[in-house]
Amino acid sequence: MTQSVVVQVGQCGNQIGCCFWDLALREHAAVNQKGIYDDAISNFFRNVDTRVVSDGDSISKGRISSLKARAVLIDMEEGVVNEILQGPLRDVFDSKQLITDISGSGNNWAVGHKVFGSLYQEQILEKLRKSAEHCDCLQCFFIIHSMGGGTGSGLGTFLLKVLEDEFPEVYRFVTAVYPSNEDDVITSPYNSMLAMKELNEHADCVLPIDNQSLFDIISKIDLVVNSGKLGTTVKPKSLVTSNVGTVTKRHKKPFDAMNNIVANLLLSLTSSARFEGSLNMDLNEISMNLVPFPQLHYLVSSLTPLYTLADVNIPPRRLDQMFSDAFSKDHQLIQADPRHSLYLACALIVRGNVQISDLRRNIERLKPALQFVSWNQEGWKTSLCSVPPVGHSHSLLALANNTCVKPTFMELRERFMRLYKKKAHLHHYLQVDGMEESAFAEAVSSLSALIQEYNELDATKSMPVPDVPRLSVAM
Amino acid sequence: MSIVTVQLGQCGNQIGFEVFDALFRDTQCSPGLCSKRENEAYQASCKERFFREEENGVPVARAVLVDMEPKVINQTLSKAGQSGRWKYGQHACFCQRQGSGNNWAYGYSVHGPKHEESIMNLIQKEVEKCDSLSGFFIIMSMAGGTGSGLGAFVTQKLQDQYSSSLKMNQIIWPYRTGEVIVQNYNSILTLSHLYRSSDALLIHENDAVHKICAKQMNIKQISFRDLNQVLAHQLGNVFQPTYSEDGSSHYRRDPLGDLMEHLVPHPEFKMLGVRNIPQMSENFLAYSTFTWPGLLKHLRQMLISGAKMEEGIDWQVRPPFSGLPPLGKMSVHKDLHFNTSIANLVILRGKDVQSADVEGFKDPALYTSWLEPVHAFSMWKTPRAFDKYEKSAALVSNSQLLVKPLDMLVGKAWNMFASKAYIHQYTRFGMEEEDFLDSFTLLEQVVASYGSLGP
Amino acid sequence: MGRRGRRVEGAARALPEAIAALSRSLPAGPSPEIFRRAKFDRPEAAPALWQLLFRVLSPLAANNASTDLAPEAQARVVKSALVSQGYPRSALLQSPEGGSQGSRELLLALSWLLARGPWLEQLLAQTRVQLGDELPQCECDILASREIPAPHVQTERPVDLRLVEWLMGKLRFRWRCLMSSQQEQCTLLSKIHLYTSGCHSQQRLGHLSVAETEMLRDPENGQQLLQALESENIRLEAALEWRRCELVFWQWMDTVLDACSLESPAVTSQPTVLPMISEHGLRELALVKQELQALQEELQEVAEPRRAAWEAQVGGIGQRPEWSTIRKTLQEAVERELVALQGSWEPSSNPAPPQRPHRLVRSKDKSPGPQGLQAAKVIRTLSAQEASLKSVLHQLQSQCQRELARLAGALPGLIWIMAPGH
Amino acid sequence: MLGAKVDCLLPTDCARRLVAEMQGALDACAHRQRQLERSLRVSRRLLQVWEPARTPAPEPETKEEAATPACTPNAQDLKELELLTQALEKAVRVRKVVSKARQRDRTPSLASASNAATSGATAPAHSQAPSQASSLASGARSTKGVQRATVPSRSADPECRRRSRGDRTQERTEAQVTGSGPGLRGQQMAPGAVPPSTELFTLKEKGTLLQLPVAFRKAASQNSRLWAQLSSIQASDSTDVTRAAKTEFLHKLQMASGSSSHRPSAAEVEAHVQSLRKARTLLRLHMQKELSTAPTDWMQEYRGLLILEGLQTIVGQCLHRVQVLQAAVTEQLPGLHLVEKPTQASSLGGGEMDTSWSPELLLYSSTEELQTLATLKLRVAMLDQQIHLEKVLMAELFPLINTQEAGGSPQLALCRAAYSLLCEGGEQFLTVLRDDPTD
Repeated sequence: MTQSVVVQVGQCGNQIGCCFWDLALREHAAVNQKGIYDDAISNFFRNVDTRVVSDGDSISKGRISSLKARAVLIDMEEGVVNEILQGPLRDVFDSKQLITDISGSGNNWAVGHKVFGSLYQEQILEKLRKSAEHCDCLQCFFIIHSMGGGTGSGLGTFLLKVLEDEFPEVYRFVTAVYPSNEDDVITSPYNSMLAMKELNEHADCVLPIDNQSLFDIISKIDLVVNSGKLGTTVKPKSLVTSNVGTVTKRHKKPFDAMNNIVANLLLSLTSSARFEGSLNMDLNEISMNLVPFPQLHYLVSSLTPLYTLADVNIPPRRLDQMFSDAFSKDHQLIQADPRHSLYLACALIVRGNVQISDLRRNIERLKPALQFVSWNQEGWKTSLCSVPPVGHSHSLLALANNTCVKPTFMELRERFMRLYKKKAHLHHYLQVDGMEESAFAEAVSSLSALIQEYNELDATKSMPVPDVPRLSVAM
Repeated sequence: MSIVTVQLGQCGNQIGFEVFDALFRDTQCSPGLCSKRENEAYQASCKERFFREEENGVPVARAVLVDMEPKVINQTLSKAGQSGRWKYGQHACFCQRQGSGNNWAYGYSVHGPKHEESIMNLIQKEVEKCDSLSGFFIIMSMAGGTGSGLGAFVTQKLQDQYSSSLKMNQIIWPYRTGEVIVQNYNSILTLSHLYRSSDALLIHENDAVHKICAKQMNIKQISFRDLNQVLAHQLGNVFQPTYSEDGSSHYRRDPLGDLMEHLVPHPEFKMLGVRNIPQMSENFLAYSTFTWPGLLKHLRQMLISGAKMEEGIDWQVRPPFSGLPPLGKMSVHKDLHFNTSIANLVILRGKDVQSADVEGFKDPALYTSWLEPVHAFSMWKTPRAFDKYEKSAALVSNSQLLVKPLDMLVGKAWNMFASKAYIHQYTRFGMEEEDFLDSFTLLEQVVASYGSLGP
Repeated sequence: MGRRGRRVEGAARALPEAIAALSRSLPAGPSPEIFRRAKFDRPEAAPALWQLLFRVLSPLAANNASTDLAPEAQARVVKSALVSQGYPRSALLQSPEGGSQGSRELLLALSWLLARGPWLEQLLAQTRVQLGDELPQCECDILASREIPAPHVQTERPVDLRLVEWLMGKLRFRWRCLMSSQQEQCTLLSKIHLYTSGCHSQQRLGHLSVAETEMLRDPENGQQLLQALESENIRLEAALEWRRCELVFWQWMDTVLDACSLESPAVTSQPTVLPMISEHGLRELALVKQELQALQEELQEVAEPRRAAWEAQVGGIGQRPEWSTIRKTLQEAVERELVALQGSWEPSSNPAPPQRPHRLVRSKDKSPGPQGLQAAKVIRTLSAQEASLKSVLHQLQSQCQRELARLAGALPGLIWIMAPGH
Repeated sequence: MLGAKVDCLLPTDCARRLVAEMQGALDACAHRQRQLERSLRVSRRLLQVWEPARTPAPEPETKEEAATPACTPNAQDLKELELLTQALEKAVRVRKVVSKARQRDRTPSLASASNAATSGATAPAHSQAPSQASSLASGARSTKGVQRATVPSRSADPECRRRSRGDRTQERTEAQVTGSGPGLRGQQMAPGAVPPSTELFTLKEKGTLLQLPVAFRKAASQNSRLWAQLSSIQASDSTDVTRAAKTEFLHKLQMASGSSSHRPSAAEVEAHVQSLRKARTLLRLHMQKELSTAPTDWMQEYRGLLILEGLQTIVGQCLHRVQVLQAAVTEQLPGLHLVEKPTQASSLGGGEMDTSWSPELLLYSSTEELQTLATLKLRVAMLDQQIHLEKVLMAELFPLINTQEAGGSPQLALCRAAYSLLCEGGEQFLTVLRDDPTD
């Protein structure tokens, strides 16, 4: 069995990470009733005998003694991490997994990337190595950070390069939270653009998340809940927003709910690698199937049914609706409409009591409405995991490599260009040691090249592509 | 003679379990109307072939389980253990922690060489437990990475190491509309490599089996387990004992060898499809009666019309020049759908099997022009009923049945290859574009060769 | 007559005994009286002799497959067998088939067979009761039947080369099937030998053979085996006796020959006889000739330039005083080498595969076991043989490949893609 | 549909020859396979549980088999019990018949007497019994044994019960003791040495306790003595006088037949051809060996030259021999003597050298060694066959390819098939692609 290590960077990364650990613990608690440390739990947690002082020893079998998250927490401010350490999740982390500073990155990518990068490189590396040593077979790093801030985008992307050099065999999955239009950080277009170049070059897979989309989804859930229709009730044991483990206990704070969605995304993504199913999907299969060209590794995700994300008990609608929803605009975790763009590839990760025939039926049903690139007309990757999310009968995570990410990138470029033309705030960056202006131009051209690749694919959308002539056998 | 089964990857291991379970269950079935002695001989013959005895009396499958991740193997072992009827060998498994990630190249070029020694040792241990080894039955899918890539590697090694033993690969053809996105690449790589190293490719299409589950078995929500059970039933129907040709009292010693000698002697024609009849849900079985002429008529029409199951057979299709009056104008076009055979093997089991008449399969019009029925047709039988069916017939056919799916598969892979999509995933592990081209070339030839059989 | 007369007189008693011994050593041999009558060409002796010759000459009869063949057919078989072995007399070959005539000619033919070599022993050996376990004497003889068999199905339809490919594939599968059966047989033999070790009354054998074990398991079969063994012993005893006193028979045969040589003096042509040599043999001969000619040309191609180069060079070397002795030694060495080479295809000088019957005995490693041929030694010989055959095959294959490649090169617009590994 | 149909048909003569050759090879293999199967069946049976091949009591199953298949599985148990009782009763009867028969006839062969009696009682089932028994696994056997041992407890007769285990060996031993006919060979045959156990056993368990019967031992040793004598007497070949007499006889016969010269027989030609074939192979190998080693000094260079020239001479001799043979065979030059003495290789009528007729021991030390030995033998034979076929195919196919229109479809088809057959032994195939894909 393989293991994954979560690296959460910056405020946003740590908040999402915190939600994630809370949910992961609860999911395993629900599935693993006997309290035996098994392969599924070992994916994200190691079992440590606390009576033994020496920390290095993990227990590979037997009863669960004390679970420690396979995580590295990095922030250049102390606030969030301290809150976590004082909260209910404090036992799953220990100080050896943390890297904090007090100064903060000041929403400056260059500070995060260049200053803290070189300052903490050794320390980061040491913690990563330590976490890797605790694994039998480390398969994947999940890196969670935001794009708009300084620490997350700067140090988070710095980390990618370090990982690539140090662990070339281990996959790097980045969950990147993109700033919404109304983002209050003025420099966020700069930070995002500079980070994008790093993601382009050093990530295996990026799951872009858009704050705005998360917000819309939460609003929609609220609407359903508050409308009182459908006889909804708050579920006592649901996974989602009643997150006792998170930093604050205020239900109404939208960020909590939003973070929970992202945490759920990670749980679903790894479900098939952790639990049994009739059609397994390992994490390394994701990039294999969904990344046809090295640069095009941005996967648009959608989670359905949405009520799995809420504390509400809506009577299950038809199973088929779940599949339809996954392709609708409202369910995407970025502002995008995959149905009207071009699919390069699509993965359906199904959990719960769903059989292959349900999957086939829905693919057949949905296919005509979707456009796939000419050379991948049947670009479906499917998995069936028999363990559903806690409290629900089934769920679906759709990952799409779709040209619909392009508008997000174009908008990012536009916002960047608006600032960059005026050279606004540029000096904050150029002050930083090792930061040169060329970095900006390079970042733009990197993103433009990416956009161009999507454009070229989009261009094939409307015109019929003739089959390439095959090898011709003479006899 | 014994057959050592090698189960590879998730698909191979899940199917392997169902196959052994089906074989064993069948031997425990009420023997129908054959004598007790007869039944004992049947059981003994099946056991020698697929199971070995251990001290405690529980039969042990002659199988080696290989996967690159532990989940499925653990599940399979425990299912077999729970059955209490038979089990897998204690040290017959090989698994690693990390799968091949749907990457053929990873399975073939990384996992293969890395674990060659351990896997071949396991196989050798199993081989040493056979007094007489007929060959290997290698179960794998061709869509994924472990089954397909490692499967091709292991088959190659078996060919090197046991060149005179037979190798039959049971291959699962993925759903046409995708299970794995790179399945077409993985498939062409698998098929072309196996065409070099294996003796016969017994192919089951998931789409076809799925339809059987839906239409014939009336299963509403179809699971992989359902598919695998149908498949296991078909395989059982082929490999359970039948009488040898010369004397009627002996069971065939080497079904694998006999089957191959009949069906796949030509190097360009190695793809076999299986059809069987009847196949239905148990609920209906009780209300159904069958006659040999009826079953064989249907089976023959399934063959010539290329039908994958009994339901929805196109009765308009007629063999060309068979002397039958054409059915109006239709028949001219229908000829185009006629499925030409190279060679067929019909297996009959059950009551009154002596009276079954297979003349319909000996019509030269069914076969390609260069092979006469005397070379191209053979029949096996036994009065022992198979798995709850009073009478049942199976057809193993080397015919054009699979050329269309193959053609489509090659076409899709070629399209993808022309756009260079996903190639980087393979070149990472030491493959070159040249390797793809080799595979395409070989398979284009196979498509052309099968295509040129027709009338 | 006088000189011989005394001898015949002395042999008067010995002759019937010798003939009786011969008779007993033959399978279902006729009585001495038949021989006597045959000398006088009496018709009543003919059927028995036809029968005898058929039995000993027909491979079918050895399998008891067609002993009930019509007399005419039997006669045909006998004649063709004699012809193929080079029997010179045409009188018999022209005699009416299976009739009662020519009993003397039959006697002559029988004697001719006896005179040529250890025919009697070979007959006995062919039918010997097998007690021990053997590997087939020489698999080559069994597999490679050089005679062209008549096709089972005289195909009316034209034959496509793909059918030949199909049949070749079948043959490959049969080979593999033989392999695995052979492996199983070895496993089982070895087990039986191991499980019965120490059982055999003959110390040097140690364990029982399959036949012996089977005898214990199934006494009825054992009874038959014993009977067969005893009757073989009787025939062997008779053969020994015949060997001791056959001289008198040959002296007598002289008189038989004298009697008939007057009757059939000069038959010059052999119009009715079956063709002496099969077409197959001729074709084989032509094939060998072709190959030898090709070899000759190749040798010429390499040898001539070398000779020329050598002549050019030899000027300097030829001056040296030691040259003539060196040349002589070299020439002698080469001659020896080539004589040895030439000898290696004469069958008499090829004792490598054991032609003698042998009995498989499992012996413990390294213990000073009984005398015999070591399997390891035979394996070495066979391996060498296998390797040389393999290289011959590869050589033929690459010859074909060159030939086909030449053809391929001549065709524009086509790419030939061979199987990987070439 | 997907490909153009192109035949590659062979001319009749060629077709006939190739098919006949292939078929011949196939038949030879099948023949050998059948032989092997037969001996395998015997060996396999020996390794299974030992019990007499034919049980005195007819097995209930055989009865059931003969019965119409109408009996339902439900009633089966009942019926089986009934049949079993019947069978036991019959067994008693049979036994009585046997002993009576023995007393009455005093037949020399006990076996045949009991056999006749038993087969009279059990009719047709008998002939099948041994072969069916052979296909039963030991597992199935032993359960049956147990069953039979326990079920008939209804029967009062204890002898019946023991008998029902089917231990024929026991019966035989007993019979021998009671019968003890004077000087009967058949009785000495009885394997009194088989462990006097009524239990079923396997060779593995009790094989080492077996002993050969005295009569057999005697006959066997006599047999080997006789063969040895025959060998030695032949080696000395009685006297020179006898040999001279024979030679003279042959000579006279030859003279009397009108043709004084020796005309080669088919067997002799075959022998010649075989030796020539071998010669050609060895010569070629020798040439290649010579050509592959580069001479390091002038002495070796000279030596190589001598060898090549010597080989040339030998090939010339061989060619001459071929011509003489051809001539002799086609009788264009009657009366010509062969240059070399014909080799004495024909299967009959030659081989004065090889005179030993008694078997030699072939010693092996492990199963693996035996397997290697057998495999090698087989492989040599197969290679021989393959080389032969290769040559036949070469001789038939190349002329054909060369006469086809170059580049035409039939030629391509022919080339492809020929490539597969000639260069790959029929295992792999060749693909021919068009350079211009628009075509």
